[in-house]
Amino acid sequence: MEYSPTEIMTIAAARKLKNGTVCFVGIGLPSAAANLARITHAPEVVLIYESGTIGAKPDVLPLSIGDSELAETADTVVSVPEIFRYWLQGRRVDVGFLGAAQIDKFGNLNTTMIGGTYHAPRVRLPGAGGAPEIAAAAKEVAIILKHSKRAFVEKLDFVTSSGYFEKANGNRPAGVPGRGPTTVITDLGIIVSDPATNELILTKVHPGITAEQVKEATGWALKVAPNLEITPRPTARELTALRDLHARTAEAHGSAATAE
Amino acid sequence: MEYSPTEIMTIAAARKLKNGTVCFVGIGLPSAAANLARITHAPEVVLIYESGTIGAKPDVLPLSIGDSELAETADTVVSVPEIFRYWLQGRRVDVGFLGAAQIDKFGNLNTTMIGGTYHAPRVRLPGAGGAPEIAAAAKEVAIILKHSKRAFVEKLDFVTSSGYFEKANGNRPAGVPGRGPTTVITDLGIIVSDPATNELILTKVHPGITAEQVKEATGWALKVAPNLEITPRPTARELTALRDLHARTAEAHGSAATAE
Amino acid sequence: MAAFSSLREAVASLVHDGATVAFEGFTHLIPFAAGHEVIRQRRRNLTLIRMTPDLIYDQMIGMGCASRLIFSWGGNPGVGSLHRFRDAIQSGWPLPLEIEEHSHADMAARYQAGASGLPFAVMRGYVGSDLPKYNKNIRSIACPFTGEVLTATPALNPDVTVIHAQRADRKGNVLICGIIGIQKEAALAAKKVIVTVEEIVDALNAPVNACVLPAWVVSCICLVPGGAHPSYAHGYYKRDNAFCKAWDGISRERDSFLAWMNRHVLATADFADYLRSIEAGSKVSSHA
Amino acid sequence: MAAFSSLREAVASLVHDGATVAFEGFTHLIPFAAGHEVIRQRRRNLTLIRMTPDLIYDQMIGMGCASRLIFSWGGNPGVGSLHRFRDAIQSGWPLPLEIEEHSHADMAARYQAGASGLPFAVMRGYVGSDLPKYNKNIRSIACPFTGEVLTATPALNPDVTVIHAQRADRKGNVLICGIIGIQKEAALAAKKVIVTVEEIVDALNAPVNACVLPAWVVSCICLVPGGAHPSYAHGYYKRDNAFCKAWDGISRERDSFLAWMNRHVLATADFADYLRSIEAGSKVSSHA
Repeated sequence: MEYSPTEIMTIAAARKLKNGTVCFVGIGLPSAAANLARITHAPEVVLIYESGTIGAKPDVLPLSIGDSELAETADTVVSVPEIFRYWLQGRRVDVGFLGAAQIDKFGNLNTTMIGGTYHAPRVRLPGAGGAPEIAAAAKEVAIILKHSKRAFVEKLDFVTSSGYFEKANGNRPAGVPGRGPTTVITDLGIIVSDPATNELILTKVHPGITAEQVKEATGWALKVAPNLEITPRPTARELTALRDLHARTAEAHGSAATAE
Repeated sequence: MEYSPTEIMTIAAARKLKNGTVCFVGIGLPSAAANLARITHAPEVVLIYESGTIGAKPDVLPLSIGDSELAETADTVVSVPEIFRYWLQGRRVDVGFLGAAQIDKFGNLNTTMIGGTYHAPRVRLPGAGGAPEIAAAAKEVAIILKHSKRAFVEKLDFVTSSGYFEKANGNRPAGVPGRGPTTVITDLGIIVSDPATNELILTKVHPGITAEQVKEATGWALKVAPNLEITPRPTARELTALRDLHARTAEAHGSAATAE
Repeated sequence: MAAFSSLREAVASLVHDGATVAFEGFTHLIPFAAGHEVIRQRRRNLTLIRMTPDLIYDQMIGMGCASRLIFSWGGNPGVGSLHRFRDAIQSGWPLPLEIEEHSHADMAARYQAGASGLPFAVMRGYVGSDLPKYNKNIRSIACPFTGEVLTATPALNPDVTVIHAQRADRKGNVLICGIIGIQKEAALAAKKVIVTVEEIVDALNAPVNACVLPAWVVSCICLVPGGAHPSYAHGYYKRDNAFCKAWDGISRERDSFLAWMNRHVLATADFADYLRSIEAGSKVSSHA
Repeated sequence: MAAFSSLREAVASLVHDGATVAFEGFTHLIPFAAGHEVIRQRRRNLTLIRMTPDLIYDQMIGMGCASRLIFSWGGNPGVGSLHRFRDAIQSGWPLPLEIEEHSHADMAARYQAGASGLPFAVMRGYVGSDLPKYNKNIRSIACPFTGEVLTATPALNPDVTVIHAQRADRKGNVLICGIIGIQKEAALAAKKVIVTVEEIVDALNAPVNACVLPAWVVSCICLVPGGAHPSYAHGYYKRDNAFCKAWDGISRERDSFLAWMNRHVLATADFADYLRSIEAGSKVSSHA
């Protein structure tokens, strides 16, 4: 079956989640990938949304982090302070699934502002949300982001949530129990942090994509793993499940805006 | 109607609670008094027990602070950390109703140990429970305690929860928002803290009791207010309500132990 | 003890110019009706607090009610930018907007501290983030036992917290259910509390451990069916996703925004009138 | 992920000599069955944590399981003293018992810190009390904003927390309702969690905001109907007040205590056998 770049990105991200993994899910692409994992190979993946829903099993993708489908299908719904304190800060999350506007080669993320100054930005973005603490407390972080030079930058305009802090020593600072951003899944390939240098390195390209194309779409001098692999093609089962999910979602929300 | 010393003590304590007062209730005599207030003159008194029951309206007195009658009749039941943090420490309690094993003339209370040393006490008591923070955070504290020289002492064996800290300056320390122990209700009379000196002073005797008798039963040189009053006699309504409450309680708990 | 009043009276008596006001509801039960009433009464110079200043604050900011915003995520969930929020920060329109920016975990902890009578909250936060560089309210504190350094931020104690809930009983006890967000903490942290509700019932029938605000911690209860629109009320009506998407176009330009606000908020008498004006009445009719 | 096992296996595999173990349940859902099993397996040198060490710890202390106790109130609720607790502290029988003593508010805050991944808790506590003189784990901390001095105490993180709950579903999700006490925090603060339940059901049918422990935070679930006796299980059976009063006499003397424990705990095979031995079966039969 044919597939779009967004589809293989979502499917590659879904594969990152194993059955039983506890995943703290951001809205948008992370939510699509996490739910795709749940309805395909990982039926017992535990999805936590920052709205307080634990074990959500939505039949359609939520438009917001707090849709009623999440509450109605969750194992339990707790308060927002509880979700951040007992569940995230309490180190119960295996994988934090995040998006961002900008990323650098150490996995630092910007969702705050672009251009100008902090107090007079050219483009004001939504801000931190749960990201700084998800990035620090989840056992590891996976980032889902479309490849472009605007997004993959040499230097962030603002560090909203931290990756490896530009320290190439394999250690994260005290107070940061998790392993940090281990994997970035894009519409072109998969970039993984090198344990020796903490720098993000291209380890997989999607079928038909070359390393050169990925380097071209990256704002820093992207390193390529010597044993570069090719992402397995999306299976018919994966694609059908993803398209059905988007179709159900579009029908429920009265538009095709999330289907892309 | 005739009445016992414990009955007038409980009734005098109940009268301390006004309709709508939010009362944090200790078990035993405080609970009997608070519920008597609720079923007589103060139907809208709000009873909070440290087990997390807010607005409990038990038909029989609880044997413990966490009886099912409390949960079943409460407006809501919250967790123990929430009751102490959001409700008590959050300064939502008008009156803390406490008992104790020992009290001194500044309203300091001992529920920890008597005799010997802390590590090898002659009599080990249950300990602090909620008392230190109730004594500090409630807007005022009322103490219900039978009069005896063993209980009303010159010097406590241990200060479990504090009254006026032996400081006779009318001010309580920083971090102690409440007014402290304003009233001690006993089986002989009512002792009230003097705003000028913080010392507990006998202001009322129960009918038939003399100031001399109260002083005799007090382990310090109890001061007597110049305008000593006499507690109004328990009314037939109060006594009937209290006795019915104890009768219902005895029947429910299978003994008369709490009726006294 | 809770008083029952119209929303107009509640806002008039409790929300004053210059006040610090939290409108909470984490992607659910957002108190839109109360936000509109504040706009109608032309409140000015408010410090607005909200974890997720979505459409409700886009409207209040664009109408010039706020001079300061304390927040952690400002967007139109699932849709994109908040154009009025951006215009205020990027261009100072209609007024300059001072911002104090935190993370969600921090804002939640700050409300908890406020509800708990504590002056500050402790959390593991912001490691490696630039946010503390621009926010003097993000400080550090050392553990007295381990020496570990953590983040401290000051308690939030709004003058008024405004929330929307499913229902109240006739005594004024309030039940919130579904995604309960930060509402209990925001209410208990505030000096005054306004609650708009879908309905007032004889008996709450709340499960024993449900999220209930007793009547005696609530200042005013206002019956406003549909009062969360275009947000949703679990058990009553769904989110109006079409409206949230349409807002992106309505709010993109100042003129179209002002025209919409004039027609649907300033020119309507109350929230029922607003719902009629946007023909959303059928979307928020109760299931009951 | 929760494993289903017998209580005997759960205690044998998770509660080791020398471990720090919390048995929680605040005057409700007290895990007596698990306490008895620890006594039957003759565990030694435990550090026991519990806000209210009532009859369950009186039994464990009197049987020599504990060398240390962290607590805030040790009594027989509504009845009086705990004679075995007192004998251990006053006379070191059967073993010296080291105590670390806090207040309820503090213990609750310490469990919360433990559940929250924080090294310490902050509270307004102990002003004027002698307790900090005898407890090096009660320290002070200054607010970085106001300078106000508050109390700090270290997080509680037991090796094992043991609780009793109304029910679990077949996946291992646990519902606790009624007086929920400190159970969620104690469970989330611990490295391992044992839950005994009244029944295992196909569907929990928990209200949306109920107190639920997901299966994946629970180590072992053990079906033990009546497992809270003589405490109660909201919706299942009432407290056995007559037993709590009788305990005062049983436990007053060492000999009568040992005789009772030998006959009803050591000589019984499990909790069902214990319930038969004290003829309490009818008191804890489920309402269902």
